[in-house]
Amino acid sequence: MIPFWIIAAVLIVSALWTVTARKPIYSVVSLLLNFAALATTYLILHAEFLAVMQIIVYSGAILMLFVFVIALLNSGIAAVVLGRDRVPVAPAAAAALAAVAFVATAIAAAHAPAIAPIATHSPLGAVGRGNVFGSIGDFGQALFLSRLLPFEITALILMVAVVGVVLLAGDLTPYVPTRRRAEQTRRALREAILREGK
Amino acid sequence: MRKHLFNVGAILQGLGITFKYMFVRRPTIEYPSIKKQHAPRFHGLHELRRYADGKERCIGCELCSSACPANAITVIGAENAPDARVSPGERHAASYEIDELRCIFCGLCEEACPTDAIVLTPRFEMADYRRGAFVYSKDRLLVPSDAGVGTPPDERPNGIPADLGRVAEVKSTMNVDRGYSATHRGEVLKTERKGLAG
Amino acid sequence: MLIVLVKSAILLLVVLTTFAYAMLFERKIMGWMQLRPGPNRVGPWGLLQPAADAAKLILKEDLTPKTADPLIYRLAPFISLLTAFAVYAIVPFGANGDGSPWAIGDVNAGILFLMAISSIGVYGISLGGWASGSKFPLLGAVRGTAQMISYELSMSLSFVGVLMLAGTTSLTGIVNAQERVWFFIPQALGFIIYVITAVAETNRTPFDLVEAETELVGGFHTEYSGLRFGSFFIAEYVNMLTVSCIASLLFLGGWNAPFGLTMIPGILWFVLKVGAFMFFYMWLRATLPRFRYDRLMTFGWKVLLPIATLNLVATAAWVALH
Amino acid sequence: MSSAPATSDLVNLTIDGVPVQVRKGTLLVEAAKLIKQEIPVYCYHTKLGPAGLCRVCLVEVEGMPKLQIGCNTPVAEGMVVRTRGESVEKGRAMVLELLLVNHPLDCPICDKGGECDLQDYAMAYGRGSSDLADPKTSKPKAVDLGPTIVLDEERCVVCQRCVRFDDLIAGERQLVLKDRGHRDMIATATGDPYRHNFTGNVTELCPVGALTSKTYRFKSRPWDLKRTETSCTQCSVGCRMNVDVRRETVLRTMSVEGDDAVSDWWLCDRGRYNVGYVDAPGRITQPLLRRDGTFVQIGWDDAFAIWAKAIRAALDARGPESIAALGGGRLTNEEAYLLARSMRELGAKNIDWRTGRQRQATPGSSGGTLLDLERAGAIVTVGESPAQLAPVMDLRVRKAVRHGARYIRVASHEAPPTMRHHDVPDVAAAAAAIPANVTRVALIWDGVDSTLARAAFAALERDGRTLLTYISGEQGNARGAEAMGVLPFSGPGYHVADTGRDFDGICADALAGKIDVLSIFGANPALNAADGARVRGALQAVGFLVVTELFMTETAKMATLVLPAAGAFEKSGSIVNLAGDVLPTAAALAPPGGVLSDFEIVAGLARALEIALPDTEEIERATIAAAAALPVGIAFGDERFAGTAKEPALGDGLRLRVTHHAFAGGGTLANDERIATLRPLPEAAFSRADAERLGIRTGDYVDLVGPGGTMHDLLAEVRESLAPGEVVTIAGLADAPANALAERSRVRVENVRHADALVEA
Amino acid sequence: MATSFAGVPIFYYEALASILFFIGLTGAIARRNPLVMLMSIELMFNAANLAFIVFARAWLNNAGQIFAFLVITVAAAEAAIALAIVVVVFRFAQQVDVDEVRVLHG
Repeated sequence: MIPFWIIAAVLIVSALWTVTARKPIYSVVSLLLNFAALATTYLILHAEFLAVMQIIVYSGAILMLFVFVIALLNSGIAAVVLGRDRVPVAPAAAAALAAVAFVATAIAAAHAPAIAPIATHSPLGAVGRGNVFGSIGDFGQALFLSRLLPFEITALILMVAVVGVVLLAGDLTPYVPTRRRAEQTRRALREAILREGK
Repeated sequence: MRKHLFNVGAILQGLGITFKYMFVRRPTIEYPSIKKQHAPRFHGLHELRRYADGKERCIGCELCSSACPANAITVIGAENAPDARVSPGERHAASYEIDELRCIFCGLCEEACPTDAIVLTPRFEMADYRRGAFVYSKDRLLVPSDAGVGTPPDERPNGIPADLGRVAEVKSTMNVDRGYSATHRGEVLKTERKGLAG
Repeated sequence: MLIVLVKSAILLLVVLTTFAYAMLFERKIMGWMQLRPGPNRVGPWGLLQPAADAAKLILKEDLTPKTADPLIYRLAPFISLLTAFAVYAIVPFGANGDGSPWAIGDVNAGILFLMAISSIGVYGISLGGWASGSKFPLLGAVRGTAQMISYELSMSLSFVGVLMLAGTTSLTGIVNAQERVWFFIPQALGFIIYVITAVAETNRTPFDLVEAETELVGGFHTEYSGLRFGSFFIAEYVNMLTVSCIASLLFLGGWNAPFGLTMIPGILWFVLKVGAFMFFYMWLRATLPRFRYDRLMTFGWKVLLPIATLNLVATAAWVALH
Repeated sequence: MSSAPATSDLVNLTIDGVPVQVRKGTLLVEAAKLIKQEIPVYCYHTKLGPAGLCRVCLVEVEGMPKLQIGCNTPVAEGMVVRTRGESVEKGRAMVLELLLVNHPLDCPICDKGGECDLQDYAMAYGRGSSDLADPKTSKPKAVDLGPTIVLDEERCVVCQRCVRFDDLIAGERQLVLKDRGHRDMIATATGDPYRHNFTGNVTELCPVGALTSKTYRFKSRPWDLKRTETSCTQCSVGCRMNVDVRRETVLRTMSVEGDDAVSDWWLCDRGRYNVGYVDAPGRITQPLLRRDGTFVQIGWDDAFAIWAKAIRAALDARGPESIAALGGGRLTNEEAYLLARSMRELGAKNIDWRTGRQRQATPGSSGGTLLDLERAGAIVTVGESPAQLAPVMDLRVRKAVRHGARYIRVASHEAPPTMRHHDVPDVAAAAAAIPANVTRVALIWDGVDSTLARAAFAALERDGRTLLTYISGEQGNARGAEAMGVLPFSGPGYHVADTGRDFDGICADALAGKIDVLSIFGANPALNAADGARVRGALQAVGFLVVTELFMTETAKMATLVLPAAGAFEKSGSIVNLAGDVLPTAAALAPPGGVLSDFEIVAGLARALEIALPDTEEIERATIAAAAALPVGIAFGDERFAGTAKEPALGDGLRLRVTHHAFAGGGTLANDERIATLRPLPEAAFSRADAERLGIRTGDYVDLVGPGGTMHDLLAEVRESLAPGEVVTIAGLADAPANALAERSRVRVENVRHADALVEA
Repeated sequence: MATSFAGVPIFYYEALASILFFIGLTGAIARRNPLVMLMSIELMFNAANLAFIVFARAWLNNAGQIFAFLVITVAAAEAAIALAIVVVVFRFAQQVDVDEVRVLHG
C-alpha cells in the first residue's frame, strides 16, 4: 500500500504544480515528473510497453515539443505576460465534470474484479510469448492481429497531423532555388533604380 | 550520386590521414624541461654592462632611446659627481627604463649604443602577472657589480648559456614589490660564486 | 537488494574511471593526430591529468547568472547526469555459463528502456540552455533539441532491424542471437546509420552544433561552471560510453569472441569492442569539421531517415521470406 | 626695411647662379640667406657681426684667387659667388678637420649633441676621418665659470662669440680670451665668477657644447624636448621665447631668433632660468580652506560655492562696496578682462592691479616702441633704471649708448652700470645734460613716483624734439591689466567708469572693517607692497580673503581660501608689454592635476554666482579691442594713477629707499631651487659719507630699525653713487621683506657687526 | 515491487485518476496560457489512460492497453497540431493570451 500512496502523492502534487506553475517551463518539469510516476504505475500494472511509450512518446516527444515552443516563443526567462487567470469559476465547473467522471468510473470499479497477482515465475512474462498478459509480445499480437483497424486509423490520424503541422507552422512561401531568387532580387533592384531615375 | 560517393571517399581519406599522423614523430619540444638551442645572437632581455673597474658603461646619451622604433626606452641623464663617478665621462643615466612590453627586440639599441652598454642577452623568460613588472629599470637591467661585466653579443657561448635552465628557481626568489634584485644572469653568477666561496 | 546496490556502486566506479580516462585518451589521441604530445605534465605520461581536472572542476567557483532561472538551471545538469547513468542499469557486460547476464537488471524490454532514457536525456540540454537566460545557451539548446529529436528517429529505426533479426528486445537476447553472425554484417546499412546517429545523439564532432564554440561560445553550457559544468561534461562522456556499449551489444556481437577465439574471456572482447568504438569517436573528432546546421537537418531528414526506412523494409522482407 | 631703399643703395650679384639684389654693404652670409642658401658659420652671428675667426664660411668668388670668408666679405656689384663646389667643399673640409683636431668626440655625452653647429657641419661638410694621428689635447672638462655657466675647455673652438657678446651686447666685458695659441681659452678677466643678468645667452651663442647652463646640464637631449613658442611674462618686456618641455617639466627656455621687435634675440637670466618653479614641490594642487586656524583640502565645487556664498552674503549685507578684487599684473589679458568684467557685473568697483610699488603702467600717448628706444639720442631714467626691472630693455639702452646715445640717470640710488652714464641730481640737470642736437629723447620711468614723472616730462618736452616715454614696471602684464580695466576708475580699453577704491583705499577700508570679501588674483601684496605692515594688517582685517596662487606665499598664508592657479607656462592667452605690443602666450605644458587657470577660476566663480558671462568668442573680441585701444587721455605720471597713501612723517635717521633685483621675489623665484645661487642676499647700501659716520664697511652686517619694524641681518655695502642720508635695500626678498618698514620712512642703523669680527668669531 | 501494489482496491486507482482529471480540467479552464492549457489537457488524457490500464489489469484484458496506446498516439498528434497553432498565433499576434487573441470573432 505504501508505494501506492507515495506514487499517488507524487502524481497529485506534480499535477497541481503543472496547473499552478507561474512559468510554463515549471509546468513542463512537473509534468515530466508526473509522467515518470505514471510510467512507474503502468509498469506495476503490467503495462510494460505502455510504460516505455509513456516515456518515449509523452516525455521524449510531446513534452519536448512544449519545451521547444517555450524556447521559441519566450526566449527570456520572464513568463509570458498574460491577464489574470479565471480562477473562481474554474474549480466549480471542473468539479462538476470530474464528479460525473468519478461516478462513472466508480460504477465501473464496482463491477471490476480485484487485482489479482498473475501467477508466473517471471512477473512480466516471457519475452515474445503472446500469452502472458502485459508482455510486449502479447501487446504486439493484440495490436497487429485483433486490433489492426484502430491501429491503422491512428496511423492515418498521425499522418494527417504531420501534414497539418507542416502546413500550419511551415514556411508557406513558395520554394524558389537560391540562384533564381538572387536573380529575381537583382532584377527587382535594377527596376527600382530605373524607376527612381538614378 | 557520384559526388556523394566521392564525399564518402574523402571522409575515409581524411580518417586515413589523421590515423597516419598518429605515428609521425612529433616536433614538439617539451619546453621547461628541454630547451632549444638559440642562435648565438638571439635577441632577448636587455642587460646594461659595466667596465672592468665596475663603472657603468651607459653614459645616458639617449641614442638607444632615439634609435628605438617602439619608443620603449626612456633615459634621463645626470651629471656624474666628481667624487663618486657612476660612469666614465661627465654624463650618466640617472634613470634607464625599458618597457619590455613595447620592445620588439630588434636590437637597434645595441647598434646605436656608442659604448656597447646595452646588449640583448639570450634570456627570454620574463613572464609576469603585472604590467608594471615589465618596465625594467636600471636596478634590474644592470649587471650587479659583483657579477662581472656582462657579455657582449660577440663573446657569448653557443646558444643559451647553461645557467638559463634554472630560471624558474631564480624567479621564485623574486621580490615582486622591488622587482628583481638583479638580472637573472647576474643572480646566477652570484649564487655560483657564493657556492664556490662557501 | 543489497547485491543490486553493490553492483551499482561497482559499476558507477567503473563507469566514472572509464569516463576519466576516456577524456584523457581523447586528448592524447587528438594530440597525436595533430602532432602534439597531448597532456603530459600531471603524473607520468599525464596519467593523473583526470585527477587534476576533477580537482579543478570541483574547486572552481559555481556561478549562476543573474538572468538564469535558478531552479531549472540547477536541475538541468542532474537530469543529464541521471539519464546518462540510468542506462547502465540494463547494460549487460558479459554472460555466465547459464546465460544469465552480468548486469544490474536484466530487462526484457531493454532496448525500449534504452530509448526511453535517452529521450529524457535531451531535457538536460534543452532545460539547461533555456534556464541560463542568455542567448548563446538558448540557441545551443534549441539546436541540440531539434538535432537529437531528428536523429533519434533514424537511430530507433536502425535498432528495429536488429530487433527483427534477433526477435527479442532483451539486450542479452540480442547478444546471444549474434553467436554465429554479428549483426553488423547483415545490418551493414543499419550499423552505418547507427554510427552516424550515435555521434549526433552524443553531440560530438562533426555533429557538435550544440556547443559549436566558434558560433555559440560554449553552446548550452556557456554559463555553467564548476561541478555543474562538470556534470554535463561527465554526462557527455558517459553517453559516449553508453553508445559504444550499445554498438558493441547490438551490432558487434557483445561479448561473443570472433574467429572462435573463446580462450579470451568475453568481457575482454566486450571491452575491446567498446574501446574500438570510443577510439573511432575520437578519430572522427580529430578528422572531421563541423556540419552546417541546415545541412545537418537536411542530412537527418532527407538522407538518413529514408535510408533507415529502406533498411527496415528490406530487413522485414528478408525476415518474412525466411 | 620699412621704406624701399634707393636704387643706388642696391648691389646686384650672383650667388650660385641666382641673381640677387641686396643693399650695399651686406655681407655674403646674409645675402646668401635671401636665396635660402646656407653658408656655415661659427664665429659670425647676425647680432654680433663678423669676426673672421673660424673660416668655415669659405666661398668662392670669381676673380679672386683664393677662397673668401663669406661672413666678412661685403657684396660688390657684379660679384659672382659660389657657395658650393669642389674647391669650396675641399676648403671647408679642411677647416673642419682643423677645428676637430682638438675637439673631443664626446657628442653622446655633450649637451649640445643634436643641436650642435659643429656636429651638423662636420656631418654636412666634413671628412669622415682625420689625418691626425696624435692624441687630442686634454683640458679641464667642467670649469665653473659662475653661478649659471659651466665651461668645457676641450670643446671650445675659440670662435669668441661669447666674448663678443659680453663686450658688444651686454657691455659687461667680463669674458676674455686668456692665453694664446693652443692654450687660448675663455675666462673671466678678473677670475671672479661670471655673473650678470644676461649670462645665459652665451650658451645659446656657443656653436659647440663648450658653454652650458648649470640648470640644463645633462638633463635631456634636444630631440626629447617639446618646444612651444610663447612670451615671457617675468617682466613687462614680454620677450618672445621658446619653452622646452620634457616629461611635464620645463627644462629650459631659449630666445627666439628673428624677434627683433621685442627681445632683440636675447633673454635675461631671470626669464631664462626661473622655470624650475613649474614642478617645484611647494606647488599647491588643491583648494585649501582655513578651518580652525589650519588649512584643509577641499574640492573645487565646494571652493566656488563657499566663495560665492561669502560674496553673496557681503553683497546682501553691505552692498558692492564691501567686496574687492586685486591683481592683474600676472594675469593674461583674457583673465584680467574676465576679472574686471565679472567684478563690475556684481556692481563692485573696488578693483585694482597695483599691489606693489608701481602706480602706472601705460605711458600715455607719448609711448614708443622698443626699436625706437634703440635710436634715441639721449635716454633719461627717473626712478629706478630698467637694469633690474626690465633687463632686456636695458640691453636696448646699452645698444643705444653704444651707438652714441647719452644715458642720464636722475637721482639714482643704484650701483653704476658698466656703460657710459651721467648721474644727475634732478630733472633740470637732466634736461641740461641732453646735447642740443639730439632730436629723440627717451624717458624711462619706473612707475612709482608720479610727481617726479610729471616733472621730468615737463622738463624734457621741448619743440623740435620727440620725447618717447616708457614705464618699466615690476609686473609682467601691468599694462595689459590697465587696458583690460583692472583699475578702479576705468573699464576695458581705458573707458572711464565709476570710480571705486584703489589699492590704498581698499587697504584703508579693510583696516576700517568695511571689506568683507577680498579676492587676490596672482598677487603678493604682503611681500611686495610699499608699506608692508599696513597692508598685512589690512589683509588680516578682511573677513574672507581669497588668494589664487601657485605657492603658499606670504599673502596666501593669510588667506581664508587659497586656490591653486596655473603658472605662466601652463596657460594660453595674450599680454601687453610696456611698449604696447600685444603678444600671444601659449601653454607649454598642462597644469598639474587639480590646478585651474585664473580664467577658469574666475569663470567658475561667475558660474557659482550665476553671473552671465560673455562667451569665449566675445571675450576674445573684447580683449583684442581693449589691448589695441590707444591710451588717449592718459598722461605720463597721470594724477589719477597717483597713490593716495600719505607720505610718512619726517624724522631723524636715514631715509629708506627700496630697489629691485631681478632675482628677488616671492612665489616663483623663492620656490625655484635651481636658481637658489642667483638670489641676492638682503643688503643695505649706504653712501660713503653715512658709512664713515656710522663706521660701516662693505661686508658688515647691520639691522635697520624704523617705525613699526626691524630689518635684520642686512649685508652692508658702501655705494659711491648714493647721496648722503639714504639707505637702499632690495625689495621683495622673501626671507627679509623690505616692506617690513614703510618706504621713505626714517630708519636707524643698529647692531653693526663687522665682517672681520664675524670671521674671527 | 509489483506485488506490493497488489491488493490496492481498484476504487483507489479510480479516485486517483479522477483527481488527476479534475486537476487537469481546472487547469484547462482556469489558465490563460495556451501552453499550460495544453499541458492540462495532457494531464486529463493521462488520467483517462490510467483508468484504462487499471481496468485492463483488473479484467486481464489488453483492450484497455490498446486503447491507452491509441490515446497516447492521438495525444501526440493533438499536441503537435495545437503547438503549431500556438506558434502561428504568436507569429501573427505577437502574444498567446487566449482571451486576447480573438481573430475568430471577426
